[in-house]
Amino acid sequence: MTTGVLLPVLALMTSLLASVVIFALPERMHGVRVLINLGAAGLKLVLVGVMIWGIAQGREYEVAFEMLPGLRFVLRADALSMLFAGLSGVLWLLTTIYAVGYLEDSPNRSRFFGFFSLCVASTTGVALAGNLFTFFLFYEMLTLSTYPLVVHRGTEKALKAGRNYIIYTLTGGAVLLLAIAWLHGLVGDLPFQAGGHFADVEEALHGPLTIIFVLLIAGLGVKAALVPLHGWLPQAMVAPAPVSALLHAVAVVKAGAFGIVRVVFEVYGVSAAHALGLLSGLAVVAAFTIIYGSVRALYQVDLKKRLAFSTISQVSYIVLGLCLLGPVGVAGGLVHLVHQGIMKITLFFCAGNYAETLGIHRIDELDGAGRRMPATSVAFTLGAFGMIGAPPLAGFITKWKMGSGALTVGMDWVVVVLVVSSLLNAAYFLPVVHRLWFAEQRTPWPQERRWGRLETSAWLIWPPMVTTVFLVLAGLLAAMPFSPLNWAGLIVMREVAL
Amino acid sequence: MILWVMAGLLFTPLAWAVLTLLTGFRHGRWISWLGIVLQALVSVGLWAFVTRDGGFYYPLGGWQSPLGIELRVDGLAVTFVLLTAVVAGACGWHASLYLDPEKSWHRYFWPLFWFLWAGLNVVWLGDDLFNLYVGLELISLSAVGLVALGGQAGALRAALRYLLAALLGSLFYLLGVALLYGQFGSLSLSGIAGLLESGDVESVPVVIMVLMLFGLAMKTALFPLHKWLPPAHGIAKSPVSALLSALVVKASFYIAARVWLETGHHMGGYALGQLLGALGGAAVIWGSWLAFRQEKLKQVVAYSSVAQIGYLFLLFPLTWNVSETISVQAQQGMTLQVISHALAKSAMFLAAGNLILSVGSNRVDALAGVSRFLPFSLFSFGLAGVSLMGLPPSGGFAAKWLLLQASLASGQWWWLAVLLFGGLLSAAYVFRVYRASFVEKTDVDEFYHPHRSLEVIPMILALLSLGLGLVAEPVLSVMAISFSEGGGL
Amino acid sequence: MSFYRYSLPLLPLPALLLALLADPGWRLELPWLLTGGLWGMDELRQTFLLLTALLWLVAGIFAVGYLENRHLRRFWVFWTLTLSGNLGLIVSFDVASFYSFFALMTFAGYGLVVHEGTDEANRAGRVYLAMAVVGEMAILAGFLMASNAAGSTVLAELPPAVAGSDRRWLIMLLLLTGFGVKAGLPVLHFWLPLAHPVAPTPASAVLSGAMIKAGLLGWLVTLPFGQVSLPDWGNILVILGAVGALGGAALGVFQVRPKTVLAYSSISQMGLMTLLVAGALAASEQFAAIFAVVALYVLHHGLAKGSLFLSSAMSLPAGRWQRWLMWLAIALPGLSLAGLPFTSGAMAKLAMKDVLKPSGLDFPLAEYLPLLMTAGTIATLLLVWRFLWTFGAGARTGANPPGRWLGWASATVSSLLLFWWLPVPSGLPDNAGFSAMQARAWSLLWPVLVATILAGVTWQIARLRK
Amino acid sequence: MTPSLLYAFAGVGLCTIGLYGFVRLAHLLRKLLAFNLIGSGVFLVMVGLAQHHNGPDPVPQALVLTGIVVAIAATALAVVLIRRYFHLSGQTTLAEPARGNDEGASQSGEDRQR
Repeated sequence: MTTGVLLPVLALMTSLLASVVIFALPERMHGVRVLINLGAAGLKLVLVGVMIWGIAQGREYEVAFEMLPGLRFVLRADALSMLFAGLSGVLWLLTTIYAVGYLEDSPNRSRFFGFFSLCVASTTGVALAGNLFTFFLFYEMLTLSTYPLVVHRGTEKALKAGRNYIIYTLTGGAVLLLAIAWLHGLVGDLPFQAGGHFADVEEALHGPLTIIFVLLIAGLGVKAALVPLHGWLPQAMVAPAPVSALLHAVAVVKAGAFGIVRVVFEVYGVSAAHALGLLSGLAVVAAFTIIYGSVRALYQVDLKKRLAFSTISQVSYIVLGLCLLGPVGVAGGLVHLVHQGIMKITLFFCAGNYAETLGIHRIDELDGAGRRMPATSVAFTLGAFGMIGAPPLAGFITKWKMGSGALTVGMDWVVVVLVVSSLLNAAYFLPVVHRLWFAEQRTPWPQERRWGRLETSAWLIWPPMVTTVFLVLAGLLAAMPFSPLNWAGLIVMREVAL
Repeated sequence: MILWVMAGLLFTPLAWAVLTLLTGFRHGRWISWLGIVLQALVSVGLWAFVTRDGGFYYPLGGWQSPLGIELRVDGLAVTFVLLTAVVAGACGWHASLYLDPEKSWHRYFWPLFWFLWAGLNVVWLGDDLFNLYVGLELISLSAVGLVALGGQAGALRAALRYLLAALLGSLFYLLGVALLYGQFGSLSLSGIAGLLESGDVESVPVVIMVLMLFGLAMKTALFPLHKWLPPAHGIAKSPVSALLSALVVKASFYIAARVWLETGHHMGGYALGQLLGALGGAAVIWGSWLAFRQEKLKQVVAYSSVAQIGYLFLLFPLTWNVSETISVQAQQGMTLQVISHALAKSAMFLAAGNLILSVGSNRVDALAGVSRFLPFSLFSFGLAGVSLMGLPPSGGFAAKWLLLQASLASGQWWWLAVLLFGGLLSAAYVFRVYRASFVEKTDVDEFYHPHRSLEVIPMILALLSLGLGLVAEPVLSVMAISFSEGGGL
Repeated sequence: MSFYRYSLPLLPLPALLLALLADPGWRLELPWLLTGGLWGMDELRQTFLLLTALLWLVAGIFAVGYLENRHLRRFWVFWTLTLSGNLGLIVSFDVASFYSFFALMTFAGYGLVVHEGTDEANRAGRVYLAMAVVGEMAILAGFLMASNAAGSTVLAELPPAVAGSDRRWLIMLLLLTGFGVKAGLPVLHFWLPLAHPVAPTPASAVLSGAMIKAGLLGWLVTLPFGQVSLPDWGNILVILGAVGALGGAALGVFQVRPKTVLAYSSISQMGLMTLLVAGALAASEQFAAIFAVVALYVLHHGLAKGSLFLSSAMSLPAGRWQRWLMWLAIALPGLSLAGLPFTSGAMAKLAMKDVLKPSGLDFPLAEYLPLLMTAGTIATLLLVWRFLWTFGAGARTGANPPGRWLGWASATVSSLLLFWWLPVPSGLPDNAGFSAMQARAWSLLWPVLVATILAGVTWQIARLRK
Repeated sequence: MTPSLLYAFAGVGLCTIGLYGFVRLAHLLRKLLAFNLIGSGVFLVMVGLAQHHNGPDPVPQALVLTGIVVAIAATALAVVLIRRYFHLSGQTTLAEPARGNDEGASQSGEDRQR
């Protein structure tokens, strides 16, 4: 058992074991539960870090066994999986800290944290999956482990949102299963391989391969919230803040986008997908989602709903990035996977702080919140400007890379999409920032809670601060080695034979 | 050595049945635990023996056929014997803690339980069609007895309905066997198959196969003939309904599958295969729809059995004159479906029993707040649900995957719709139960917490069913054990 | 609270030192910053930096006396961010940092515009932000195309690439409109007259004096000067400049509030500077000389406009002769704008006349330039008189806090006197010095006299009708 | 048309009559009788068909004996159940009683084990 095999399994096991232990814990043992949670999160981060370091040195981590005749369960750590695993590892640690503070005295915490770590285990599984089948396995586990989190509150609205969520995701899963089974029937088991498998596939397969691609994208599009399949996301906002932060910034939404990245890069191969004419269709859908998401966000009154629609539009940047055939554009799309995660989780943390400390859920209740909670408001402002793409923050790097990538490949309309969506982002984020800083507080806060000297509990204030620092550094130090942009470049160089 | 193993398989259950008849329920419990352990050992012994020497024919007590009973032991039979050992053992252990010893008529539980187990072993190992009929009758009568243990009028009505349906089914099957014997002069299944292969006796009209399959379908509660199952499985005590749903229903299907696989090519027809597949598909859709609409928790699980049985009948169209590899794939899919359904359904029924015991009412919407105070049983119910939905990594998923591949390879793409849509529908009724349990009703915990070990058994079964997907490879290798040339003693 | 108040003037000091002492050739490599950072200094940027630092210093001193304690900390934060944005964009040599500082200045500027919190301020802020964001996006698109054509993110390499690229007209259109929003081109100027009156006086002084010049600097560093002469672009810009200069004045004279009049005066002055840019674009071989003149003009206009804005918030002393002296001190920078001999305006006007001689430029509208310049001067002076008229009408008499005195005085002194000792960009036409002023005094004076007579006549008619 | 085939056809006739009775009759005892009719029909077919080929054949005789034993056992169980059912609910048919008392009666066999 060389360490090469051990690490991916260990990384997966930490959160799995943590969830089992937490489930067994009785409700009242808060201290132990927090300890286990943080320990598991820290351990996982260390393991992922070691793997990232190993992969940078060119080592290979893979474990595989035959699950069904002709079907292999493969866990493989490569540069692309480390991007996602690293992101989810870091943000899980922060969200756990946040969740401990957020659910201070609410019921069902054993259940919550159990499914919480199960959800992260499946996210890591999605990241480390070595072939389409293993990806599907963890993809579905992710659905199951996130349902209890969405309905955690147990209110009527939460249950309805949960029902919607299940209908969307399970149907997507069924379509995905159909596509994978069909693909498996056609060409047998497909490990993820740089450059994909269908570079020079014969004529007969073109028809079915196109249909399979559409099915795959539809199945993955549900979680990546591409337009026609995005209905569940805004409704799932009824979940508690750490859930919507981790799910909609990192776990669920990114699993869909990550799946699309895997399919386009390592199953079909960018050149093959382009040859089949699939990428242009995908690009159009992604572009439409970007604009649609931003336009819908304009009209939302509830803060978290606005952030949800913003997520819908931002995730499609990643998908759009894939369709820019040039290495620069693709790297831009990939790095946005990390940037959007950091920026969006900051915004959700702040939204959660406002809800938890001042009882604010609607945007027009935010007047004067800047004075009452300066730290959170600074984090929100920086996150908002990052989303708009204002330099020198992370969002700008993505837009810059994608823009120049699109121009080198001659897809000028992408620049127009980027500009229009940035305008729309500004249109729905800046009024909120205005209310934070420049509007006077007219009515008293709906449910104000005091925490002595700090504006809110220490557990709630530190995670957004840390993610804000990441957000600024990811933008400012984009050219450093081991920065997200640099790692995306490494991925493109290794994994994507353009 | 094989003598002891075979004797252990068939005669010890009968002996245990008589022993437990003499003692009451309380003492019967100890004897049964011993018996369960013995049966498990014997089953494992059989499996070890078969893996070493390959499948064989075994004339019971040395009497040669056709008068003597000849048993046929191959990979498929061994898999089912092991499955029975696991599920029946678990249900027996659960029943011993679950059933209330004070009730006088519960003392008949153990004898019926052991008769049932003996009948099952006869059916798995039997090769002679008439012996299979006797085995079937033994199973049916003991199952009816177990259902009647409920004691109220409702339970008795369900038992009677079940009895009549089962008897009718057996008679149709017997009629088919009689006509077969009239044509071939032999009752051993492999003998008939040999005659058909060698072609010296030309095949019979398809009506005989229809008769036999109609009888067996009646006993397996296939879609149009399923009316008796939900009341019987719904009203019986949960360990009993677990046994019924997981094993008894599969016995008649096992015979139908054996007949179809051995002689289906000659005696069956493409139309018959497609009809059975279509009925299976309809069962999946209709069963799931009704399961979604039931108010009572155990009725939901019962109708879910009707739906899941539908999947099994996809075997017939997928193995009718298709290439060897596809047929093997379909058989593997069917076996995995049987195993995973048996484990998951028994886990679900036992968990449902625990939930009803602690909630006090058998309605689904009475489950409010359960996820907060009874997370463990709800979790085992959930895991079993995951396997029923066929989500990875459960055994249900592996079965669905193999059936998907088989239907794709054989070009019958319409079964894809049944498989995928069925998965979604089963998700519908499982999540309906989840939804009810997540409703926050009160802050105070006024649920009755059953004995810890009562909750452990369904969890073990659920985990087995969930893990089945990961260990599908070795399980299927057991099934693939072929006959050794010698057919040794 | 006092820390915030008294630290305002100290903030621009390091930049001022850098502007005075740094040699134009230094470069600072920051490979880890954004997409490879590069900062540095050159001839043109030195003057811009000098003006910006000086103006922010003067406005800072004024602000010490002007601001009350309400929201002081918030004002201080946004003041500092805008200042760092304004200074940073002058020293940055690569696209990413230039654009970053530009965006920082724009968005933080919003904080200054809406500081008072009145409804009018919020409305003005909204218009300012909407137009600024559109401008930003145009700049982003322009930069994307330019840097894609150039294949690098260093600003210096953009102009040749833009000149050579086949989509040159689109890139130039985007950059012109993007920076034009900030520089107040005619159609893109709407936010200016709204933002200035509502902003606190030191903020509007800085907004009009230094921040508008950032748009001009944007043009100078990105558009393809000196690569290829573009007579058609020259014509367009001349027209825009003319409309800006004259239209701005035409609208300005009818305004009632002094600071709005000054806002329109800035628009008209930027119109004149656009003429200079037009000349540089059209005559590619003379762009170096024109750049020097632009720098000089920017320095002169910034200081003069700054002191005018600060004076608009001063209250007049009681005594008769002090009152007259105050009027004179307020009027002088205005007259310097109009090119009164022996003032910085005269030097700028003369330099501009020499360099924009129609003989040197060979594009169709070249010969109208002298006419436009004189018309511009008259328009400017009319606006100054209008400002003095409206200021006089609403002026308060009383003592000024020391901070305001010091700030206003230093602004006026630096505009009138300190200007001559400041390092002037090299490459200026030689005959713009003191001696030349006597010789060409008349050519400078007659437009001033015409404008003064006109103003006097209209003032008398208005008094009679009242 | 040897006489044995005649028995087989008689058997099939009995089966059809029994089936008709089984399905149509509501009373439980009548259904049971119909069931026995089908049973003997099947046994007749089994014996009749076998002799048709090559004279008397001992195997079906033995099988029919076992069949009869099984049929008796089944009938005995059915009668016991019908009697117990009648004793409990006073019903002699399988019809579902009115909704009312069904609720109370069958607590689905789960009694609280307090």
